[in-house]
Amino acid sequence: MPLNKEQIAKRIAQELQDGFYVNLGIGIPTLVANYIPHGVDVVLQSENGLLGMGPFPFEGDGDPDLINAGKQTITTVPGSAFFDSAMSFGMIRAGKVDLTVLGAMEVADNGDIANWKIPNKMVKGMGGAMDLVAAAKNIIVAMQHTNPKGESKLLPKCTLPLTGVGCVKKIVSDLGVFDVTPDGFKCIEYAPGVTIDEIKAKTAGRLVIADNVKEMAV
Amino acid sequence: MPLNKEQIAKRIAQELQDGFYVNLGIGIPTLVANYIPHGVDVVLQSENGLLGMGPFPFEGDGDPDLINAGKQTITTVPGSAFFDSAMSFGMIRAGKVDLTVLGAMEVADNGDIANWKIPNKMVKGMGGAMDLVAAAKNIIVAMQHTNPKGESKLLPKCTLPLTGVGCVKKIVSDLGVFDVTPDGFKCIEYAPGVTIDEIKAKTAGRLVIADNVKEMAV
Amino acid sequence: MNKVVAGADEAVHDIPSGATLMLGGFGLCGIPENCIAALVKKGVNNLTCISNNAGVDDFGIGLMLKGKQVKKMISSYVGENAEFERQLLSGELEVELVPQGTLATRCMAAGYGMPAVYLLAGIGTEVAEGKEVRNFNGKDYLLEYAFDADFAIVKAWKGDTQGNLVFKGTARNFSPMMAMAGKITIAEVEHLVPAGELDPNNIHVPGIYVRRIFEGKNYEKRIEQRTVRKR
Amino acid sequence: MNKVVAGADEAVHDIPSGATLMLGGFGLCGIPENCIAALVKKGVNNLTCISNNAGVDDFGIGLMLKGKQVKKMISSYVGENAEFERQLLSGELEVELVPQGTLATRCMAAGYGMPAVYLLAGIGTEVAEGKEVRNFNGKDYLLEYAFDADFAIVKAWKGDTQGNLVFKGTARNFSPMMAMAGKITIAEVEHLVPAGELDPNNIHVPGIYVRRIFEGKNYEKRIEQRTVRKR
Repeated sequence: MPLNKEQIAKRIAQELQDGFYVNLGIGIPTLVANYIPHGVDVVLQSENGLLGMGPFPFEGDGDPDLINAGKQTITTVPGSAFFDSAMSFGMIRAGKVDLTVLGAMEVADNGDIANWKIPNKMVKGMGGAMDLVAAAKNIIVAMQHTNPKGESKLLPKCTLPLTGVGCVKKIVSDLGVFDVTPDGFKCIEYAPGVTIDEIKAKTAGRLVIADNVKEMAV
Repeated sequence: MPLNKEQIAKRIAQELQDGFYVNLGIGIPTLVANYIPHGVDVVLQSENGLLGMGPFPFEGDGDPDLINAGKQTITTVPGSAFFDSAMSFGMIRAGKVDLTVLGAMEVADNGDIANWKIPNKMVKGMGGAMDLVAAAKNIIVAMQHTNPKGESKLLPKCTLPLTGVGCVKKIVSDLGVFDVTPDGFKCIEYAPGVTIDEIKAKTAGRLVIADNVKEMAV
Repeated sequence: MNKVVAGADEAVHDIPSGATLMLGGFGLCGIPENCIAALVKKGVNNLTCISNNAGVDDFGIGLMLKGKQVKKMISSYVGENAEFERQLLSGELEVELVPQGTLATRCMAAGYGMPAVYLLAGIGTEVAEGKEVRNFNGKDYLLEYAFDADFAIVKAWKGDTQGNLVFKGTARNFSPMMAMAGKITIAEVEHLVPAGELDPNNIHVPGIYVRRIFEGKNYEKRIEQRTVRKR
Repeated sequence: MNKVVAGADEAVHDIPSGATLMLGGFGLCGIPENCIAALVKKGVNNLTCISNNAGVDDFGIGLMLKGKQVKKMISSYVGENAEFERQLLSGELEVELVPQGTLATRCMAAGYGMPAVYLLAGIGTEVAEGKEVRNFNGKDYLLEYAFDADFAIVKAWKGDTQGNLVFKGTARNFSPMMAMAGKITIAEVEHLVPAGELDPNNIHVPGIYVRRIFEGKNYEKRIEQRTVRKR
C-alpha cells in the first residue's frame, strides 16, 4: 500500500535530529511537525519571521499578528524569536537552517526541482521557495511519486520551469525513500506492500536500488 | 582675532536646521552640541549605535554600556534608539544623516580631505571617518586654518593620504567660513579682526572672496 | 521636528500618480490599512507597488487593484486574488516576480546604501535570465540591485513622536527594511506614544528613517487563513 | 538541544591556535571579558582577530597582545595601546585597517550569506588599492568581501537557554553581526534566563546563530574615558 500523507510526514520526521532548526513548507511538510520523535528537540523556522513556531491556536484564539509562511494562524513556543524578512532569509542563505522539507511537482535525478510554475497556467509566484532551495544545505522533498495521470514525477530532467538546480538530497514519496546520488535516485526503503518492480515502473529518472534496501517501518 | 575652538563650534551650530540628524566628530565638532540654537531640534547620531545622544552624565553617574564614538560616557535623550554598527553605517551610507561635522589635517580646494594618517607615524586607523566622508551628503570641517608651523591646511592638493575625495562642502576655521566651490575655497565670512589679506596669505589653495563677504557674528 | 500628521489623508497627500511605493506586510498581516484606504480615496494611479503580496479581492492592495490604480506589482507571491488574475491575463497589469528573500534583501540594500548585492536565489532558473552571474568560492550568485522607491508605507504596532517604530509578532516581516529604504517613509501605528516611552534598546526602526507618523483608526487586521485545533 | 556550557573555559575549549576570531565590542564597551580571559589562560596563539579595536594595555584584547597570541588584527582603530604599537613597529604583529562601516558590513554580509557587497568607504584612498571598483548610478563603489571567521565571541546583556541574545545600550555595536557571521558563535551574558523569559519581539540575535552560551562572572566593564559634567 502506498503511504498516505500522514505516513510520508511521519517518515520524514524520523530524519529530524536533536537540535535541528527546520523549515517546513506548505502541505505534507507542515504535517511533519506532528510526528517529531520523543526526545528530539527541534526549532521550527517560518520564513516570514519566526523561530520557535508552535502548533495552531486553540479554537477561538488566533492572533492576526501571528501567522506562518502559509498565512495560517499559529502560536509560539518558549524561547521563540521574531525578526524581519531580510534576517529570515539571511539565516537561510547563511546555512543556519539544518533541514528544509518541501513539496515538488517534479524532481530530476540530479537533484533539480520544479515546484512553482506550470506554463499556460496563472503563475502565483515562487514565494520563498527559490531562496530556500538555493541555500538550504539539506533538502528533503515530500511528494507523490506520480501525478494524477499516473506519470512519474521523478524524472531524468524536469519538464517544468526549475525552482532550483541540484539541490534535493532526499525524496520521501508514497512509494519509498530515495537518496539523490550521482547515480540517480537510490531507493533505500520501499513502502509496505509496494514492490521494487512497481517503483521501477513508476520512476522515469535513473534509479538504483540500494543493496540493503528494506521495507519502511511505518 | 582668530576664533577660539568654542567660537568655531558656535558658528557651525548656526548651520543646524530644525529636524536635522547630525553626526559630530571628536574634538571641536563635539562642542557644537553646546550651541544648538533655541527652537532648533536636532538629533545627534553616534556611529557606535545611538540616535538621540544627550550630554555627558553628571559626576558619579556614567554607564559603561553607554558611550559615544569617542568612547566617552554619555547620556540619552527621550526618543533615543540604539542599534548595531551595520545599521548605523547603513543610515549614514543611505544619506539619512543630514550633516556631518568633523576635523581635518588638510582640505583641498576640490573638497578632498585628509584626516587619518601621517606617514612615518604610528597609524591608529580611520575608524568611521572614511565611511562618513564617503557617504554624508553635507560635510562641514572644523579646523585650524594653519598647522603649528604656520603652514596652510587649505591646500591646492592634499599632501597626506586621503580620507575621502571631493566631499567637503564647507569649512569653518579660526579665520573664517569657506564654501568649497568649483572655483576653490570661497570665503563668505571672516572672523572679527581678521583681514582678507591675512586669509589670502594663509590659504594655499585657490581662494575667492565672496562679493557679499562679511564679518562673522560671534 | 514634527513628524506627526493628523491621519492617513495627510500622510499620503503628496503621493503622485506614477509613483513607486513599497508597502509592508506579508499576506494581510501587518499591512498599512489606513494608508491603503487613503490611496484608494485619493484615486492616484499608474502606481508601481513593491509588496510581497497583492492582497485579496476586497482587502489590502486588492482594493487598489480593483480601482485600477496599480500599473505594476513587484512581489514574490500574488495568488488569492481573482481581479488580479483578470487584469494580469488581460494585460492591464504588469507583474515582476521576485524570490521572497531577494525581495527582502533588495529592500535592505537600499536602506543600507548598497547599490547591489550578490544572492543565490534563482541561479539556474528563469529568474536568472538576463542577470549577471558571478562565482564566489565555487558558487554562482546573481547580481541583484537595490530597489528605488519614492515612498515606503508601513504599519507598526507602536511608534513615538520621533518616528521610532516597534512591530509585533510576524507583522514585522518586510516593514523594517522598507521603512529604511523609502525616500519618504510613512508609518501608521496602532499606538502612538510620546518620545521616551519606548525602550531605546527595543526599537526596530529608528526614527531617522520615518518622515511621517500617525495613529491609524479602525484596524480590521483580517485573518486570511484562520487555522485552529480543538481544545 | 543544549547550548548552555559551564563557563568560559568550556566555551573556548576547541579554539585552536591559528584560528580566525571575531570579537564583539567597541573600545572596551561590550567586550567578552570572560572569554578573553579564558583564551589568555588557554594560551592559544597565531590568532587572527577581527575586532573594531584592540583593547588597552591591560584590558580586553590587549591582554592577548601582551601574551603574543595575536598574529593579525583586522580593525578600524587601534590606538590606546603601547604594546600594540611596539609589536606593530617591530613586525611581530600584522594589522589590516578597515573603515568601521565596512568592517561592520563585511561581518553582516557573512551573516546574511552574501559573499560580497559594494560599499562607498575608501573610494579614492589607499583603502581602495588593489580592490575592484564598480560604478552604479554614477557613483563608484568598492567590492568588499564577507569575512570568514571560525569563531565569533560576543558578550550580551541577557540571553536564554535557546541562545537568544539581548544587548544593552551601545554595548550592542558589532556583536549582533559577528554573532550572525561566525561559523561557531559563543555568547557570554550577564544574565542567563530560561527560554520563554525574553520577549520574542525584542530579541537582537535569534538563538539559531548561537552555539554556546554561559553566564559570565565578575564583569569589570571598564570605562575607557569617564567624561562627566558638574551637577
